Amino acid sequence: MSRHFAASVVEHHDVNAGFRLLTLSPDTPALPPEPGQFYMLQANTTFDPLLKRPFSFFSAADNTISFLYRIRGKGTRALAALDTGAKLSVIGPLGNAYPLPEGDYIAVAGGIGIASLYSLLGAVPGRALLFWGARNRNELLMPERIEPLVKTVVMTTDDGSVGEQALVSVPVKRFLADHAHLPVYACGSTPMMKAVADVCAEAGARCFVSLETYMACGVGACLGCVVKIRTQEHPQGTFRSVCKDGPVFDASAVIWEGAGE
Amino acid sequence: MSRHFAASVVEHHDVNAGFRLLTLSPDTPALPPEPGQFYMLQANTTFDPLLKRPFSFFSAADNTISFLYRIRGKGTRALAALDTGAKLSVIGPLGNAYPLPEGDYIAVAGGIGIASLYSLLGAVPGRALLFWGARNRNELLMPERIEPLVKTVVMTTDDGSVGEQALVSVPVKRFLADHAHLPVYACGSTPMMKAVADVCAEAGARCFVSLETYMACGVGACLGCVVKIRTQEHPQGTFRSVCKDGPVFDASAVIWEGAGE
Amino acid sequence: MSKHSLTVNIAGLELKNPVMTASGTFGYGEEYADFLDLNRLGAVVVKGLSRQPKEGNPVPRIVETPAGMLNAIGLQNIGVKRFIAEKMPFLRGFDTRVICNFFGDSVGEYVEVAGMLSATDGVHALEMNVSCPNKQAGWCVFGTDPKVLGEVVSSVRKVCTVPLIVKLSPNVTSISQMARVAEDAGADAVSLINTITGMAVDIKTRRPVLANRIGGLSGPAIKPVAVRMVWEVFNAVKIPIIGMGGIFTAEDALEFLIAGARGVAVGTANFVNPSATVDIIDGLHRFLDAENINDINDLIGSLHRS
Amino acid sequence: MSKHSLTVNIAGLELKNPVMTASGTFGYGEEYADFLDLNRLGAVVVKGLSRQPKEGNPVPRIVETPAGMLNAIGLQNIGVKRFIAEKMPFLRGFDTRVICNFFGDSVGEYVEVAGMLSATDGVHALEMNVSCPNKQAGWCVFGTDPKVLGEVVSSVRKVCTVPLIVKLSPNVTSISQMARVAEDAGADAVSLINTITGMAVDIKTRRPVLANRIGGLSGPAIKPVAVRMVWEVFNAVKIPIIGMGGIFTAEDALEFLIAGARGVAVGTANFVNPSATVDIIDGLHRFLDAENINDINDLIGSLHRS
Ligand SMILES: Cc1cc2nc3c(=O)[nH]c(=O)nc-3n(C[C@H](O)[C@H](O)[C@H](O)COP(=O)(O)OP(=O)(O)OC[C@H]3O[C@@H](n4cnc5c(N)ncnc54)[C@H](O)[C@@H]3O)c2cc1C
Ligand SMILES: Cc1cc2nc3c(=O)[nH]c(=O)nc-3n(C[C@H](O)[C@H](O)[C@H](O)COP(=O)(O)OP(=O)(O)OC[C@H]3O[C@@H](n4cnc5c(N)ncnc54)[C@H](O)[C@@H]3O)c2cc1C
Ligand SMILES: Cc1cc2nc3c(=O)[nH]c(=O)nc-3n(C[C@H](O)[C@H](O)[C@H](O)COP(=O)(O)O)c2cc1C
Ligand SMILES: Cc1cc2nc3c(=O)[nH]c(=O)nc-3n(C[C@H](O)[C@H](O)[C@H](O)COP(=O)(O)O)c2cc1C
Ligand code: FES
Ligand code: FES
Repeated sequence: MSRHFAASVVEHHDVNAGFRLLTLSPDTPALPPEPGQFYMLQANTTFDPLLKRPFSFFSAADNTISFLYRIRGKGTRALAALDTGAKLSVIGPLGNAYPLPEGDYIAVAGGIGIASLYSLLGAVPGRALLFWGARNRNELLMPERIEPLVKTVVMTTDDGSVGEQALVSVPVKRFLADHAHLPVYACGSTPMMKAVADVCAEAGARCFVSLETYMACGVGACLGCVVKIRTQEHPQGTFRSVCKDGPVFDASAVIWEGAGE
Repeated sequence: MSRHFAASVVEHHDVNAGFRLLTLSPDTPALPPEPGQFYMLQANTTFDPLLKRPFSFFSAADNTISFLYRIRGKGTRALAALDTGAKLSVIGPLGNAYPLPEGDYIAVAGGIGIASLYSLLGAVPGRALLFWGARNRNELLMPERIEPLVKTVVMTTDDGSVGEQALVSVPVKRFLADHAHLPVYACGSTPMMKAVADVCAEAGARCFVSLETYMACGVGACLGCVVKIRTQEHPQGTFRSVCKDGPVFDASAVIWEGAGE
Repeated sequence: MSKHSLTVNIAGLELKNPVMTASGTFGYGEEYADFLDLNRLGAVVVKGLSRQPKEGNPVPRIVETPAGMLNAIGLQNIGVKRFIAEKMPFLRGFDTRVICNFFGDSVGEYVEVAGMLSATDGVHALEMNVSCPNKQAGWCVFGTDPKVLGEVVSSVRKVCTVPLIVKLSPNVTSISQMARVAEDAGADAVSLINTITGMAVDIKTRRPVLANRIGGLSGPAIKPVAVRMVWEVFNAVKIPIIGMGGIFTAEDALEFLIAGARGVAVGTANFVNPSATVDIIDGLHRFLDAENINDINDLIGSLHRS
Repeated sequence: MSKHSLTVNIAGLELKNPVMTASGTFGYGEEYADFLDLNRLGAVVVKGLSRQPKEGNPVPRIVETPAGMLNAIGLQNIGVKRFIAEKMPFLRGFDTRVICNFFGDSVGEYVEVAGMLSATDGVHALEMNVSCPNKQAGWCVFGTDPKVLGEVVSSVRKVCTVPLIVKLSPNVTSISQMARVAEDAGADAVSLINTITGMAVDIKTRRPVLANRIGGLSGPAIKPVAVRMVWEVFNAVKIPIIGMGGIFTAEDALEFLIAGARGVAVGTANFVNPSATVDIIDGLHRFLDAENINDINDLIGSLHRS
């Protein structure tokens, strides 16, 4: 079973405006992914766009893998144009996985970050206290599939269209005051994850973040996707590949350089 | 009315294996083409393939233009993938036109060269003595639409699957022995057109050829598509743009450099 | 759309906007007059001119490459005399700047052509193409040897009565050194980049695809190299820069402007989109609007250094 | 598929086929061992090594460009000692050639690293990367100054006990001059091209996209430049050439071989298609079959000169 395979589109539809759900069927047997892992996808066979793009798997079944994605630039536009039956080239599953929580846990999703956390919610169902932030109602994707998997959910939006008008780290911080013993799993934009990591550090809660950086190879070969991580050998931090050593890191080890951007 | 416009695919289907008929509807009013003129088409909006590709129009109606084309490389592959409703970017009509014959005339088509001659056959119907050569039966496209437009038709194929197994210039040469007063219009591969030009020169028949070269701009700006043409001022030949001064040239003026390839 | 200004000043020449055509990709202007309003352009830069008409190279002359194209036109042109007689009357009819690209195969020819063109009514600036073979010095090219470049520029400078733009070749170890040589020799501006020398092989015939064997690479493929060179030159000289190389959109043009180009030229893009230049001008207006910038000059060379 | 031979000999080193990996795009080999059978490769060329481990540049380090990408990894590597201890045992397990790419920031470091690597069991050849800043001579780069290049190559040649490949920078006026300098200084082969320096600008933030500002352009975009340089060098030196730059398919590899490369290296393509190298090897077999060529050496440098 190779981690590089051709796959066919079996389903592909809009979720909310600008977001689509893509379901692939590998043409040859493929490895099952673990929650938090990702795939490199490419829709086109020409040289523009050139590189594959990384996407967390959203869900996986016997012979299908699904991806929930936001249309962003030319790679995702090419993806969005795929019809049922179209072929695409895939590498994966790649990267490490979320260490599975043993009991209740806090999940913090920012926008499309829900795509990565969804597989964790499904793997450990009914135990997540989900904090779910987005820019607006449109970006709170597929609540009907997510809510059955979690214990409680707290939503925030930047525009106040749903839930509290705040960054998602604000209710997380309040909640941690009494629940710092629960592990936290966060996926979203870099500034959002940094904010969550900060409130966890303050509260003394264990926090895992699934990072997002620009990738070329996805397998640890190009060293393009690195992030600075503190290790015992390198207390000042050393570069680790997000694609291979991550994307999931213990937030306390991450050095958030340029994370404000 | 601009010669640069967006158009929508209204019909697109296979003719024979590897050949398709594409019908476009310009999104804004477009100029009507004359027989022999061509358009630059591009299916993709990315940079690979980069340049538009030239195609003779096959037929034109009130608000549609059709193209008959052979799938060859990446530009035509991208074209071939267009579904009904898809948009593409078009420049045209471009180039000169066939000087319309006043009475009977000889038309010589090689393979996909029929695409360009079809509009002439339709403009002066019932007067053409068509000599139609192709590699095999599969490349003799749409006889049911072509035969009603001509007076007689003689077919040749390289493999003998239809008509005489010969280059199309062979029956043309035989026919010219008695009909050198008729004007000849040829479109096909460069070696085929050179062969036809040669038999016309021998027989003393007037011959027009529609040339094919690699093009970038289609409007005479890049000087990439030139061919050597004899003029009064330049009896040894001077470069003329196929896209602007052609594609139709008096065969007796063409200097067939490297045409053997 | 009217609050802000796109006007730029290149070596004393005022342009209504920084967008011009790249030499050799826009013919003598008339080829595209049907497709866009030439009055909207900052400047029209015409195909390179020489003293005598030039036939150019045998075909094939062009071939597409990934996100680019190679050309070996061989500087085909109608010669400076016919240009002045047959093409200038048309170009003088437009409210835009006319910049004449030219070349020679000796210093003498450069000087002669520059003299003729700069004395022509309606020619607002000259652009010297130094990426052509130097007959006097055999295989070397004017634009790759600093000494030769300095000589030919200062000789032309003496006879040129309009702003003199020197168009630099990217096929050099140090583009900033070449720009400084041009500046020191009296260039009023530099333009860059000309095409990068490349080759394509037909694996079936085992021949170069182009009859001339090698050709010049242009298009989006070369944009990162061009932006880098503009930025290097911006840090090396005081004279204005006209940037080009793979500009297809307003965003591309903005990369060059921010990196230090005061003007931008659109080349290969014209072939794909005949209204690329005016689309870019419209896009610049939209960008200034969106970013609340009143004067495009505030953007030029504004690349942060940290 | 078995009638014909793909074996090539590069400076005394026999390779089962001309296809290798380009340094920095294949990690230390193990990263792709899951995706393809390393035994099938002509050679594995590993990420550039230095005396001390190197952290490399801050992020962002990569950005896609039209048909290409810019990288400014900054030569991050685990250092030659850890490489020998941790990675060589794995690589020795394969029936392929191991070529170690290395660099230094002084002549002394080049010499030291070359000595350590060439004394290591299982290292079949060294590839010197001279496209890195030269600490001794300030901003200059080893690979762009002929004098400095000659010095560093001849110093390394003295200590290197395996074939020495010098990897040339394309950012020079004359690549054939640099190749001749390398040959005269004792290089057993040259490889080209390394990346072309480029830049991308984020027009919103008005910052370079890469933290390092400039980066190296690779991928299909640069292929025409690479093929041209291989052909130029083939006409300038006698030592074998390893060609690279945008090779994605067997057809691409054939362009380089016909232009004069005796080996070809696959770089950026690995990222897009992890089995690019073996797909290319299969494609070479098919081409030789189809064209009835028995020995790939008959193809090398067979470009017609007319
Ligand atoms: C491990 C991982 C998992 C991901 N999972 C998902 C997912 O499940 N669903 C989803 O919608 N997206 C996901 N992403 C993000 C996704 O990869 C990008 O949105 C996509 O690559 C954008 O490609 P594009 O060609 O459409 O945009 P581009 O045209 O390449 O870029 C558009 C803009 O996005 C920025 N950008 C592009 N890629 C990245 C990146 N990797 N990191 C930071 N900025 C970037 C560019 O700088 C540019 O500003 C994930 C990313 C990573 C690294
Ligand atoms: C005026 C004119 C009218 C044409 N009309 C038609 C038409 O009606 N129907 C039709 O099917 N084709 C027509 N063609 C040919 C058509 O333009 C090419 O087949 C097309 O450009 C191939 O593009 P591609 O990207 O598929 O192939 P590419 O990948 O670009 O090339 C595939 C192969 O074809 C060769 N090739 C590509 N374009 C040309 C060219 N213009 N001249 C010579 N060789 C070329 C390439 O060198 C290569 O070997 C016409 C060409 C011209 C100049
Ligand atoms: C077909 C063609 C012809 C060209 N002719 C000339 C010329 O005559 N003089 C000149 O200085 N540059 C010439 N150039 C170079 C362009 O002006 C420009 O510098 C280069 O193409 C890079 O810009 P682009 O990528 O936007 O095309 C030519 C380019 C092309 C593609
Ligand atoms: C991410 C990346 C890292 C690279 N690292 C090195 C390196 O360490 N040493 C080196 O000599 N070349 C390095 N290169 C250059 C490649 O080996 C190769 O010369 C170049 O990328 C052109 O080939 P390509 O277009 O096939 O990628 C690197 C290239 C890339 C894309
Ligand atoms: S994307 Fe290449 S190392 Fe992570
Ligand atoms: S295609 Fe540009 S001049 Fe004919």
